[in-house]
Amino acid sequence: MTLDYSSSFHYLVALLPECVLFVGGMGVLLAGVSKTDEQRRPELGWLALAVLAAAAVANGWLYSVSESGATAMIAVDKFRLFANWVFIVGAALTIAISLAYVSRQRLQAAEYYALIAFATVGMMVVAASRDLMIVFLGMETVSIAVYALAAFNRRDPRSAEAGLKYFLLGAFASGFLLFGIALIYGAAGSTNLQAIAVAVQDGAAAGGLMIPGMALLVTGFAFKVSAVPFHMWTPDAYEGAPTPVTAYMASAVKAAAFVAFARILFVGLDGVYDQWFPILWWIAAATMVVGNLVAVVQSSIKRMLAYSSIAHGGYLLVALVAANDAAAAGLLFYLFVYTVTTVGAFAVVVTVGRQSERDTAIEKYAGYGWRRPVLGTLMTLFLLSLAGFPGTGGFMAKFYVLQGAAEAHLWWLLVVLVLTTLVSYWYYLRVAWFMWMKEAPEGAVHRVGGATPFAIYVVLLVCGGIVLATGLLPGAAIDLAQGSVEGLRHWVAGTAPAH
Amino acid sequence: MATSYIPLLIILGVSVVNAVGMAVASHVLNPSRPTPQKAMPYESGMIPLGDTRARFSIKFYMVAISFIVFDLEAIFLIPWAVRMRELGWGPFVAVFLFVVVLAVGLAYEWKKGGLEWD
Amino acid sequence: MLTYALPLSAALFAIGTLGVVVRRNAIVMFLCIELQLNAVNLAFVALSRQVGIEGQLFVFFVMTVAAAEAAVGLAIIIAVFRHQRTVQVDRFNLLRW
Amino acid sequence: MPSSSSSGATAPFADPASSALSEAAALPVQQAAVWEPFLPWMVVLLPLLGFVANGLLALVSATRSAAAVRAGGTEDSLSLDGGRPRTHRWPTYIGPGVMIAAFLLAIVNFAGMLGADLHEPVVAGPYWTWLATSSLRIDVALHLDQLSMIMMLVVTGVGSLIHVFSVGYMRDDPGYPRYFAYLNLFVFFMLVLVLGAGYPLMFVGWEGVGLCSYLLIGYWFADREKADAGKKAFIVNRIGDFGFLLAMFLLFDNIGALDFVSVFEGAEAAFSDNRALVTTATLLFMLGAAGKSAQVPLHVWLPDAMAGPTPVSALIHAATMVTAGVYVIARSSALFALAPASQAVVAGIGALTALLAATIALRQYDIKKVLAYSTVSQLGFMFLAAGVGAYTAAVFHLVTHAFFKALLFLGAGAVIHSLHHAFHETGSKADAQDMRNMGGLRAKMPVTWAVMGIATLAIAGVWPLAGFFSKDEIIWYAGAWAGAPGNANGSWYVVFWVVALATALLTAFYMTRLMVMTFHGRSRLGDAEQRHVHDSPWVMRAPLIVLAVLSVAGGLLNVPESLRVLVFGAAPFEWLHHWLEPVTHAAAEIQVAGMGEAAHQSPVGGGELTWALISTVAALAVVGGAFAVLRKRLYRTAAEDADPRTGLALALERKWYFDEAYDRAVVRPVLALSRWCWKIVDGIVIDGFVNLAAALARLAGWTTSLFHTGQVNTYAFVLALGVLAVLGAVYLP
Repeated sequence: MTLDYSSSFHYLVALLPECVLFVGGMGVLLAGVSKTDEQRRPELGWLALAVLAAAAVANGWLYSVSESGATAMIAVDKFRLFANWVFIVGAALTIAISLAYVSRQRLQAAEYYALIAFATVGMMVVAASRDLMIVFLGMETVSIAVYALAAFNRRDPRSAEAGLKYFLLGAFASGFLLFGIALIYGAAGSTNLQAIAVAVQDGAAAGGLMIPGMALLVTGFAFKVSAVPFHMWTPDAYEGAPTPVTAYMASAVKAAAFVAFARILFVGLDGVYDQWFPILWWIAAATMVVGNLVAVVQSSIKRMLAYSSIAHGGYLLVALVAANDAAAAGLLFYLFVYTVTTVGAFAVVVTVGRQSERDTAIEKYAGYGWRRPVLGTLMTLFLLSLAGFPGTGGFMAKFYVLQGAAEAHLWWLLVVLVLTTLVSYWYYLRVAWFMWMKEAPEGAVHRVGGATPFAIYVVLLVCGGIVLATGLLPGAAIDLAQGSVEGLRHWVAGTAPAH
Repeated sequence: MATSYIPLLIILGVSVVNAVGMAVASHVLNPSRPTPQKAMPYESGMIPLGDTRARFSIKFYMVAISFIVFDLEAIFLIPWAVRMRELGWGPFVAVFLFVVVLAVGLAYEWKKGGLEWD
Repeated sequence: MLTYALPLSAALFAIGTLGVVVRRNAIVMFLCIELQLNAVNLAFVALSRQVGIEGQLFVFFVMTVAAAEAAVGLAIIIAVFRHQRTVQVDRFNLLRW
Repeated sequence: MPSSSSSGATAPFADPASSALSEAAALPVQQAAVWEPFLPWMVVLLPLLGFVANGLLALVSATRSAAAVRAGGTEDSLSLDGGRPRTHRWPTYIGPGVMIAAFLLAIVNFAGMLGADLHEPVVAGPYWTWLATSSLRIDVALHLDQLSMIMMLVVTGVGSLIHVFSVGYMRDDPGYPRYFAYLNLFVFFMLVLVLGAGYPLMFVGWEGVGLCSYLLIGYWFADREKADAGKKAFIVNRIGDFGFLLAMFLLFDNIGALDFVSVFEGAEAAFSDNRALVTTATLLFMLGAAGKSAQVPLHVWLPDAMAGPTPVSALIHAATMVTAGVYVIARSSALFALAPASQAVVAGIGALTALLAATIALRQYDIKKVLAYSTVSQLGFMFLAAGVGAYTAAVFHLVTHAFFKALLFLGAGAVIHSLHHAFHETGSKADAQDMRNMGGLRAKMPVTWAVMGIATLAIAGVWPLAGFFSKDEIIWYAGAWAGAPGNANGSWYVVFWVVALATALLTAFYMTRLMVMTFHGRSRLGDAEQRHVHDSPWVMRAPLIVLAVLSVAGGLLNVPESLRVLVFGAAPFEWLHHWLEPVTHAAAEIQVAGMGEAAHQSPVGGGELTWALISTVAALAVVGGAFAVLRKRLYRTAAEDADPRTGLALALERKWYFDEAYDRAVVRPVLALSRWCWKIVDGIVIDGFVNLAAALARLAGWTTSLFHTGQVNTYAFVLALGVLAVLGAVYLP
């Protein structure tokens, strides 16, 4: 069917995955209220997974729906649908690694899973929106849910502190984002991205509101993607939050911000490319350098992965700066691979910590590979993928982004990317080195006990499979990513942006 | 149009100057010879104990939050209500769904015991 | 009108920013963030006189978001208070760089 | 063998160009019978299968030993006294088995290619499309031509021998299956490297062999120092990878493809008006090659890499992986030919490396360190050859070096193995690798002595052994290039030539020293130890003997016409040269067009035969002289040898202070920078900005409460500063 938004019903169709997930999330919430039995916790998790599966079906169905024109507030394009896959997969994997954790930590399961569902709804809205205001609402839906998730473990003071820091700074940054939206609204007369693009073409950038608005918007998003120097909250929030939530923040939440950022930059602000190019260039370079260098000296694996996620944000920013189709497709592909890899790595961290916040020091991984060979092997695979080792999805993703950067002749960024990647080998392989090359400390051998939950094994195998598949046979995923960005950047019919 | 507010501004200015002026003047003109007795909050009363900030029950917070949420509901409903007939069924359904969502929220809060004072 | 309202909005926004930077009490910091959001609201309303009615509509949404932030934010602050017996953010040092 | 007799063969030392041109004329587009490679993917896959099988066995074994430890025993209780568990028996057959099978397949393909008279590379596959974007397509395919065929034979052939040797060498190691898993994995990646049909696939192998090298160097991971050596190797290799990746993207940007066939077809057109670009790209490849092949200044990792088991050193750090750099340059010869400046750099680095490493080898006492520096030095020779456009000579030396250096390492391994046992039996703590603790082993280990003697003579360049022909060719070409009419850097090549000659003599000296200290003179072993020293079992001895035969006969691969008299005409004339012609002729054409034909004489006159005779006599003289002098010398054991060194001796023993310099100039600054970023950029400000804020506050007469800004405030402050910076950047440009 074709949507022209002549009736409100069309909005419901266009937002079907969101609606399904939202209603399902409410269902989980209410189901949790009616059942107070402690034993019910995993069931709520499975229910949430079922809801995600339903949303995935709806998302797949949307491929058969088309929209007339490309200016409506809610986009039904492949870019959005691809992004939705990333969010759904990220959320599902997060829930799967949370099942045992939530039970073990005696968290309130219904609220926990419902919040993840609501945050995922927010991400989907963000990806779908062609309107700055909807982007803002979606981002806030995500953020507010994740503030709560970060502070979710009420018995852990670190969790509360992480939540507070994240909340205060996140709200602070939202203010800048919103102010930027207001200024752009004033300059362009609309918050619709297509309308903004047209207004810019007609000279709206000269009015004095557009450029500062763009700058504030960029800083707001730079915070959301934890780009240097707006990254200060990231390590604290990632370290303190419950580990599955950290996985979710590092993967899906970041992906959502990047998807929205890409659409805004490529569509709405394409006309002021010359103005945002240098800003993002420097932010990207600084993010790669600082993220990677600081990760080298971390001793906690959660903090190390936090800085690693900052560094990966830098690589993704390179794709934004390149601003061509290859880079845009690379961005989507990268987000998918990175999401899967990161959740996989955190799944191991959760398991090593025995469903709690213990043993996050990298030294605790000494000899782990030999004690738990499957986990150790997969963790090594994830680390190699994060480092960008050929044969893994991480390499393909980086290669793709690099290709986009080479086509855009961003040689210096390319050099920085490659050099900082080499630095990253150091800290990723340090963990692998501890796992395989170091003897376990005395007594550690006896603590291995306790079976790894079934769901974690599933997650690990799925993530490992995807990492290998995207590394060795990336064809399908790359085709999908390429098809998903077709037409994204050609916002006015017939005029391809030229830079 | 703006001129009609000038008297208001003048009154505002005078009152501010007056208030600040009196406070400052009393500080400046007042001879200050503090003794320990005088420095006490209640010169001849009980010596106060503990924090001046009294603890509020968490329940006030719960009520306040509920109030904000349902208060804000109104700002979305009123513009629609004013033009309900002209807008027709589409927005009606939309508002209906909006209220349903809030109702679910209310049901959740109720079940959780958020509405009970004790 | 716009020439007064936008600078006023910017000034309020700056005051809010400054407040977040210099105040240590989490609640006061949050109030300053609210001030920022309301400064933006002012800008929206002012701009809507020129641009169109949506600006005023956006204010509703921003208010809603602010309310939601307040609910979650205050809950988090209470959670922190229970652990630390304070809401002074400079006393929180479990998580350090 | 197709020893084609083309008309250009009359020149005493036919330069590649003329014969290439004439052959192209003699054989006009004669489409050779289409040659179908026989299961080439199987060659690559077999080692991978071996890896999987051995890896699974290793995991089973590790889980069992962990269980044993949990049950209250120790790791040692699993030791293999009470019969070898199955996990330790099967790798004996799987590991070498897959290698030998791969080698046989390689031979089948080689025979096919011999018969086919192939002029264009055969691309097997594509088996699947690895990456397909609108602007770039990367297929997984195998590039089969004469060069990759040679490499495939060397990797699988020498690899097989070393696998067999390892069966004996690693027999008692608790990680036996793990060892073979790594070794098989290494061979898999090495084959991907040499057979991949494009730079991206080559990069896969490139990274993979680096990873395996890391794993195998740190194999005995209980030893902290050894694990550190692994990391050092990995990091230095990363620097090389950096060059490789950048070069790859430069090529992609200018040519739009990355598979070898398209790149070499498009290179001349793409770079004809931009020589600076191709120079940059080739220099970046050179950086990559220098990292992998341990060229100065990136050579520091290779000697440390000797921490791994000795067969690993033989396979990875002598015969195969470290020659990957040479292979890359030979493979990219069409690009390097377009960039004479890069070629000069390659030659210069090669010559410098050869000399420096040879001098360092003069004063090392660890037998493996001597061999390591010798390897670095010989790799320098190969780079020198590539730098003077003598790709055949480079590959020739690569092959012969694989034979005799693998032999030397395995021989050293046999010695170490034996001494290790002896010291273990007697409880001595002496270092089994220190040559000061050896001496007089000839009587105890006659076979080892004999084969290592052969290898020593071969590497020293004594007629008629393999090293004589390959090294002589390199030296000869370096000299010939100095006299090429269009060579702007001619005088440099005279220097390179002299350096090469000098290094050849140094090589003869330090190798003789190694032989003497190890096998001759007074035995510095105790009586108790002496009883335990003996030759290796047959499973280790057989590979040594095969390699010894190859070290003797390997030179016959490429005997130039002028020297055929030296082998009584028993070898096909310049067989390797003709064999590789289809690969190298593109580069040769460009070179001849650029600077004319190389002179056919040395810079100081004299024909090739003359110089060949001079050099072999000189080498023999050095070997003989050193032998006579050193044999009488009384060495002291490592424990007794405590004299402080001074001057040049100290500098040599400290390896010209490269490690120290890197530590000061690179390692410490990077770590310091990381900490700085951490503390200052991130931790921030906790002091700096806070004080600044406080000072500003006081300045404004504000309240003193600002003195204690908490972290959140600081973060917010930085955020606000960032916003200001961005706004400033927008407004102030």
